[in-house]
Amino acid sequence: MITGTGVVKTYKQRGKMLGAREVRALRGVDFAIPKGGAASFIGESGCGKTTLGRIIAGLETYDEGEVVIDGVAMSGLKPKERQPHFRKIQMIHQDPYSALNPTRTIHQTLHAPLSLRARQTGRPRSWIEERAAEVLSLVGLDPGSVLARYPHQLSGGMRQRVVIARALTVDPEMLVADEAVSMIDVSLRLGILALLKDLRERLGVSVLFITHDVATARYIGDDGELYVIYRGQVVERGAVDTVIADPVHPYTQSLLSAIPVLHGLEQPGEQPVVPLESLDESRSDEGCLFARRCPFRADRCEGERPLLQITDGVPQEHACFYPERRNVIARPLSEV
Amino acid sequence: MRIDGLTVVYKTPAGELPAVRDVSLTLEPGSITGIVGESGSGKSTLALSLLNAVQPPGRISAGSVEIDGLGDVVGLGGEQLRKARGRHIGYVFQAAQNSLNPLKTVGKQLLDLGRSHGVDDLRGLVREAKELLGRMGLDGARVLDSHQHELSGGMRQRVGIMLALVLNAHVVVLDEPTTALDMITQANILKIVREVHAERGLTTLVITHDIGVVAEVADRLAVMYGGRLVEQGPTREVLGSPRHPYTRGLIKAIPRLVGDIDEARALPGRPPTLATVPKQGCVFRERCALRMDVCDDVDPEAVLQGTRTVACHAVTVKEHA
Amino acid sequence: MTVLLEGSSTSAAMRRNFWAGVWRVMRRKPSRLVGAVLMAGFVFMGAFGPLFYPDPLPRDVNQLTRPPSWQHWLGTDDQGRDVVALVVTGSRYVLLAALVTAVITVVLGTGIGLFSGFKRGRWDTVLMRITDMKLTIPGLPLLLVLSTVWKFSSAVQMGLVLGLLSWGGVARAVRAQTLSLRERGFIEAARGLGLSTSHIVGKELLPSMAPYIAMNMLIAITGGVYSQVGLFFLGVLPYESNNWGQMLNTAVFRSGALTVPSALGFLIGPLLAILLLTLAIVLVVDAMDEIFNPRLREE
Amino acid sequence: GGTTNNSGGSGGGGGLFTTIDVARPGLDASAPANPWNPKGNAFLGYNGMKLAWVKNHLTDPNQFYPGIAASWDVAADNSSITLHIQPNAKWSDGKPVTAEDVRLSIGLAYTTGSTAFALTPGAAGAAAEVEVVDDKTVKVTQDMTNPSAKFARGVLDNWVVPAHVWGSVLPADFWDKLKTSRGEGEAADKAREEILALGQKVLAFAPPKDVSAGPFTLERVNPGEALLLKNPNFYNAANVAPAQVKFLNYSGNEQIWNYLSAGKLDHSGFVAAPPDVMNRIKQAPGSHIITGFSPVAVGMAFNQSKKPYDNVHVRRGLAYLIDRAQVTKVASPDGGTPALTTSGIHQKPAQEWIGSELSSLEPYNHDVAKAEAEFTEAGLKKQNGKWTLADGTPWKVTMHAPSGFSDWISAQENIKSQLVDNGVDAEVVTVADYPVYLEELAAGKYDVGFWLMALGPAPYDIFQRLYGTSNGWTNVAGKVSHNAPGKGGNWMGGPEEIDVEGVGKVNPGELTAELNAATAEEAKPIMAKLAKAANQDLPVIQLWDYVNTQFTNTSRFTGWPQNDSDLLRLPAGVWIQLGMIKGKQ
Amino acid sequence: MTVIARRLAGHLARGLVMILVVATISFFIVRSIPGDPVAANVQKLIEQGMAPQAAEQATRVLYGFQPKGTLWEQYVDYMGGLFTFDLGQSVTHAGAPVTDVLADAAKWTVLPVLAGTLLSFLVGIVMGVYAAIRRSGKLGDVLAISGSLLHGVPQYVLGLLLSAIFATLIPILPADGPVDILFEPGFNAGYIGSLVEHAVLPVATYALAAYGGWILAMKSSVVTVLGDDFILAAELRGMKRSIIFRYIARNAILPLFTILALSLGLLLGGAVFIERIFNYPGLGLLLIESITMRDYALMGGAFLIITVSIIVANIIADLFYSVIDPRVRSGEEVSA
Ligand SMILES: Nc1ncnc2c1ncn2[C@@H]1O[C@H](COP(=O)(O)OP(=O)(O)OP(=O)(O)O)[C@@H](O)[C@H]1O
Ligand SMILES: Nc1ncnc2c1ncn2[C@@H]1O[C@H](COP(=O)(O)OP(=O)(O)OP(=O)(O)O)[C@@H](O)[C@H]1O
Ligand SMILES: [Mg+2]
Ligand SMILES: [Mg+2]
Repeated sequence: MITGTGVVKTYKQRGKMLGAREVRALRGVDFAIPKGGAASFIGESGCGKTTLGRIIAGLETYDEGEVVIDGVAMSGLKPKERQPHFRKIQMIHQDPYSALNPTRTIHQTLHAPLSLRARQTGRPRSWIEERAAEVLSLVGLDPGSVLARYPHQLSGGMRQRVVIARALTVDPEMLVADEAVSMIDVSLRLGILALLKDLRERLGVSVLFITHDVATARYIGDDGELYVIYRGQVVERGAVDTVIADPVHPYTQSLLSAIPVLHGLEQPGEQPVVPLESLDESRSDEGCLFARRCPFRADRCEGERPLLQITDGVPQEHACFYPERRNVIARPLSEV
Repeated sequence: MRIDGLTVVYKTPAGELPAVRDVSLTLEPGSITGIVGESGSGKSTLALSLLNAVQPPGRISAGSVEIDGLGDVVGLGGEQLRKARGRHIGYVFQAAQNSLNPLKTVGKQLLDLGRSHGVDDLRGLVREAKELLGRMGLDGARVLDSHQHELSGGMRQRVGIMLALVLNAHVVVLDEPTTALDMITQANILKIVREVHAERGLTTLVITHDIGVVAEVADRLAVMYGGRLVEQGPTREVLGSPRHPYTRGLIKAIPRLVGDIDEARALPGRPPTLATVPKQGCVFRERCALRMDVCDDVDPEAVLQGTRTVACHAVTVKEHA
Repeated sequence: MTVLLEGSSTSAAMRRNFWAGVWRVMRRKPSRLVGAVLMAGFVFMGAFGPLFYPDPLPRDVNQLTRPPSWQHWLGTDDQGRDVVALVVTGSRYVLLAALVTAVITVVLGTGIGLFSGFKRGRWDTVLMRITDMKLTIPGLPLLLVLSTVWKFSSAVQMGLVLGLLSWGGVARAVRAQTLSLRERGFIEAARGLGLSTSHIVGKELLPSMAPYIAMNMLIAITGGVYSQVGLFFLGVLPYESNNWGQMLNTAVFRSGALTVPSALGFLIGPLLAILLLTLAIVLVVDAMDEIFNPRLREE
Repeated sequence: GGTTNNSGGSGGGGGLFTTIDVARPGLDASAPANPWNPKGNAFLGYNGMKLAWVKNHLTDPNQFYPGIAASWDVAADNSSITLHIQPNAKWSDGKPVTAEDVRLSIGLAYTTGSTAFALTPGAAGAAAEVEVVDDKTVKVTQDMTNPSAKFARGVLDNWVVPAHVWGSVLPADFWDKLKTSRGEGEAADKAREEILALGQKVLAFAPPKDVSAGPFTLERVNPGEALLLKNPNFYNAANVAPAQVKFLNYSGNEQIWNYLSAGKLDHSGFVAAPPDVMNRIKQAPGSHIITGFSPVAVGMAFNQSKKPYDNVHVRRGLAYLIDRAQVTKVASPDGGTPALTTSGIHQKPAQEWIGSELSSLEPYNHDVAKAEAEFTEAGLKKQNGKWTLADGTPWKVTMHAPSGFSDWISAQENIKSQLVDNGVDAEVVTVADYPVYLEELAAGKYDVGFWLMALGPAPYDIFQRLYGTSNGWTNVAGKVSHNAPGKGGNWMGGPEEIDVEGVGKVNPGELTAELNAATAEEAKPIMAKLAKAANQDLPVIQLWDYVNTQFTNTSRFTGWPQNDSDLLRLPAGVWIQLGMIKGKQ
Repeated sequence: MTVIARRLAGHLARGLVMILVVATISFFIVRSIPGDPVAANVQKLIEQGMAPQAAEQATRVLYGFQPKGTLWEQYVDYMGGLFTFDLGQSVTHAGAPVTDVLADAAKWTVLPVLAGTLLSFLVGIVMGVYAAIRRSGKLGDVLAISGSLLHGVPQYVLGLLLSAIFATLIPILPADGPVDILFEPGFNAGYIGSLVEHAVLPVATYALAAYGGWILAMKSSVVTVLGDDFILAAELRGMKRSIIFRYIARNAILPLFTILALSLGLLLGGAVFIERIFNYPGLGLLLIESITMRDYALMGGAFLIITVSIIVANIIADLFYSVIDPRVRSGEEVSA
């Protein structure tokens, strides 16, 4: 179980003598990912998804708030003490090309964490080889043909599988997949998504999925939760299918409206929400963060910031004063 | 625009290998055609060859690209070719974010473009550019005064479109116009493409690896695989009832917002690279569920079937059966 | 040819592929082969060259500073010794010192660069300021000034001092490389997996930079040769009879190589050696550049 | 255009005289035309005039060619000298040269310290009084408490500068102050301090324009070269041939070789040159080489406080082992003649000084057998063809030389090879530069080094190099004392007394000191004793005696001095001002 | 503009610190050099035939202005002097202020170095463009290898070769100082002609030594720029070749400005050799002379001025860089 409360992260642009610019990447985010559970972060570019993911994986520090892993609060610990906790959370990077060391064979890549593991648990050396083969099989690769290869001899999809296998060597409790399929060929994407889902089911690993492609979020499991993030704030949160089918926050709605419609297969939603384009957001820190772009904004939105809440008749949490269901997503023609 | 039997080869240590093989395609005036294909399928190479701009070590080894009012582009060279680019064919770059000179303002680059094409009325050109930018929802004057790094990705993409259209080109090629943009910006750009296309009566070619993008904007859809056009036809029809096993697989592999998750399925295997494209026979056979013996030796012809062309032995057999 | 080949390709095969790649790169431009041969020649000369000549070298008082002849291909020096013999026997000092220089340069530079790039933060700032400073202070004038304080009494000491003065560039470059590698997924992943720093540095970072470091090492060797030969040439260092720089100095300032052609051979000897060494290293680095270039590995 | 006009009048045919000041590498464009300034652009004999020009006669230090002083009378007891100024002498600005100019110049000499005008109490041969007799006559009296035979030399060998340009440098009360400084006590000390402090002012003084009484005046200097124009007011201007003189810059000998082999120089003083270069120079059109006497020799000197050099047999063995002819051939074939033997005296004047005694000295001719006998007698052992110390430890002769001295290094390299050939291990170590060499040598850090000796012509100067400060004896105000080895600059560490065969025990340092005030006749027997002592005891092995080799070119000028002329020890400017040099018609 | 001002301030501050550090280093190094100029001078005068007492007295006069006091006091004096451009007095130049001596020498170093840099820069970048365009052909190979070779060979080798060929074997050029004295200094053909004639060999050496670096840097820079999308984009927009060439040139030259400073440093360092070989009375020769003559003040000064000029060159290059690169101008961090 990994939970976070009020996580804040501010980047200070360094290298300037005067007038350091601050980027508020996260403005107090709460999250909770149960053991074996799944969650997806979606949102447009720069909203802070990666930052949050990296904080969860222990690769980045945070300024305020608290991250708690299996009941242990991280902020009280020294970096060395945090390490074993964060090892339970493994990150799968977006770019499978840089995630593997080009100078090391897959065997060497897997061997290092496994031998560490063997040493810690007192397992024999033979276990290392067995386990290496095992994790490769788990991710759907043939150990015999893959182990001796260098990364450049593998395709993107295979590499991403190796990356996942490598994460599995330390028996993680959670995988953080940051845009894990966006650089993989269209025809293969689904394979990776299915793998993640499969791992969840078989190994009980929880999965945190970071993406800007809402549709893929569905594929980590229907019990998953969806976090819609806008400018460092969670604006809507709920079960994946609920949020997709009945979004209430205008931002979520505009995200969903923006998904291209497969004409011929689908029927566009009737009430698409087209937001104003963000031209200069940095100054609108008052009120609702989305207000300036929101087609439905009211006076209240300019002055006051809505917090994540549950309101009557809305099953999911949202941060909007005027939550309203709109029919924004495309439906398959067959359904109509 | 008519592309006929176009073949483009790249010189590699293993000899000259075709990245685009025997592609024939007709772009109807006033239509938007979309080409989809995975990485390495030869989309960019095809797009570049429409301007006879394949970069060495590649070259067009066969075929022609006829453009109305211009003739065969493949035969053009030197000044003629240069003048055709920009004037007749506008090109919006893959990763248009980086298609601007970082050291010059957009306005200056616009003037350079005008001078290159002998535009006398530079003021008029600027006016036209501002108008175009305004139409795309930007403050023209400000944008023209900006350097590339002062513009966001979506703005740069719009500038790219503006530069492709400002000289009144009637054919526009857009290579991955929305890759690396986020969803909302992508939706906006696609909308602009559609609007501008309609307003100016352009002939547009959109190239992308994202079927959604094509589905959103294009009238006609062509699917590329391993340098070959495997299927083409009206978008709705192709999407609604794909014939080629690859097209079918591709559509099946798209994660969908609604519907049964388990219906979606990845294609087995992996897309070929230049070196791994089969030299003879069907390019898709390695991953094909309908593979037959004939696929190993004979490259399927693109066969016209009603409004579409499909290049597949299995489909042809079925049709004739 | 699909990539899903049989699963038997072992690392031995990989190694074979590597050598095949090396051979291919070499063959593409025969000049590189020349470079490799020259390089081997210099190594041989430094290691075994002096063994071919008696110590002390024979001298002929009737053949002082003679121009090239059949007997003495590059003429004789002012003591009547054969210039070729001097170049060969002198190579050991020069190359040994240069090797020491290169090793120290690379070890220090890599160490500092790695540490600075990997640790970042305050250490990085301090170390990089120092490095900047080192890079700004021109090496040769500093060496000149230092040569008045330090006595370089042996090749190893010479190399040591030169090495201590020349790690700046390597440190800079290695730091930049480290910083960029650090951002690469695989380093971050290794940290996430809880692998030790020594593993990350030793097994992940260093091998990725190895070719680069090797090239730097070669370049540092030339640097070492140039500086010491230069110092000897200027005559600010104690006399060392078997040394190319000393030969240049003697040729120019004592034997009039720039006045009379008879001593020109004596001048050309060490110059030629330096030129050939430079050529060898340039060609080998050119080849290495291609061998280790990932673009070419993809083929 | 742009070349300078041929100013400077009629006499002698005109033309450009190109030369080099070998004593001074690197012309300093910013330096003033001030003869006292070490970098000053006052070229001896050209625009820098002295009272007279010291001939450096083989044996008599007090012989001169006239300079500003046309003639001089020395009192019989050497107690005073009266100078008569050239009656026609004028400064280049047309003013006559007067006794007052000479007096002021002497005053300036006091502030910077020169032999006769030393402030140090009790300095040998110091002047006591300067008296202007009339407008053209000056009388200088010697302080007879510590007289020197070289007094006349000390007085005459001084610069003369115009009082109307330099007058302001000295304060009005200078001469009073000088008088005070003569005395003893605090006032005198203070006066001396003040006068010495003036020296800095003198060194730094920059005349706005060069005013010279010499045959030329300085026109301009740039970092590469200096240009002088003929001074039409020079008293002997009618006989001065060149209209212009160009001094070329150089920073290394190789540059002079280039100039010479290109026939660019009309004259150059001695520069060491390897044989090929010498041949090349000789082949240059018009090139001509004049040789003469140069009162210097070089020796291989031992630090006798180091083993095994404390043993005279070792030194003798080395003397037998080293083939001086070969050394000279390799190192300085044209600049030196192999030393006949070690006598402490240059071979040219040796005959004059010690006459028949010379032939009785051991010549130490190259003889390996004798060398081995000496080594054996010293207790050295030969093992496997290598000589070791008595206790079997290895012996290596380590020779030091300063790094710029090419002939020394060549010589040491050759000696090394000779020694190694005969089983004596040896090495050459160079020292970055001469100052460090001298300092470390004096500190006793070297076993063996090269040492200039036989600096004639004055007898005292000759032996002071072997039996002076460097070997333990200091001579303060005529009083000789001895320092232990390693103290007070005593690095040679020789014995204080030597038992000289056929003479008996002598204290060479005291004998040397006696030479300071001795007349030539008195000096001869003393020098004979010292030569014997040096020959027997070998504190140094005299290697070669320098030859004064000068390069001239007859293409543009003629009238050069003959071989062995004493003028060769004076700058070419003196030859010109004496009217010898003629333009080629 | 403020960005540039800020950058300038930062550079100046850093440069100043650097200068102080270098001054300190040179002070202490120089003071620890063995060899007593006073003793050496006494010996020299004695060898020239002066009586020992007189020699001592003369030397005392000459060195009367030696610094006195403890090392620390000397240091404070020295640093204090630094701020008033007082570097002490040169012993070998008879008490002339070190700054004057340096100023005299500086022009003979700076002008040839600048001329050499400019020449090599111009030729080098043109050739670099060629080498980049023809990089897969023979010409490109020859250009690149010869560039590397010239870049690799030390300056003195080039200098010696040039001198041997053009001043010894075929003596057509002088190698003896900066100008023939017979020409009246000033703006006249003879003097300038003589200056130029004498400068040919040193400038050619500087130029050759730097040329290799330029060609290599320009080649790789052009290759990088050629790969940049905007060049292809410009081509596809039908821009004129001349305009595209300008685009390439300007973008490719930009990163070279950082190298400019480094190369100046290299050349200034190499001045020691080149001035020695061609007897050019610049700072390098001055440094060697001051070292052999044990002229502490001058040695420190020469070393300091060489270093300071490099620091200044660095600052200028960087400022120049920021002026022409709009990205820097507007404060964006650009990794050059
Ligand atoms: N190391 C950093 N230094 C400074 N600012 C940063 C840094 N990393 C991220 N940011 C800023 O923090 C904000 C959030 O970045 P983050 O990478 O988390 O976004 P994201 O949602 O992952 O975007 P994308 O979809 O483009 O990956 C952005 O404005 C970004 O510019
Ligand atoms: N310069 C080149 N040299 C050799 N092969 C090349 C070159 N450029 C492209 N190719 C190859 O040609 C094939 C087609 O490339 P192209 O860039 O047209 O693909 P694409 O469909 O645009 O892919 P992407 O979606 O990645 O942009 C690929 O296999 C590619 O490896
Ligand atoms: Mg991200
Ligand atoms: Mg593409």
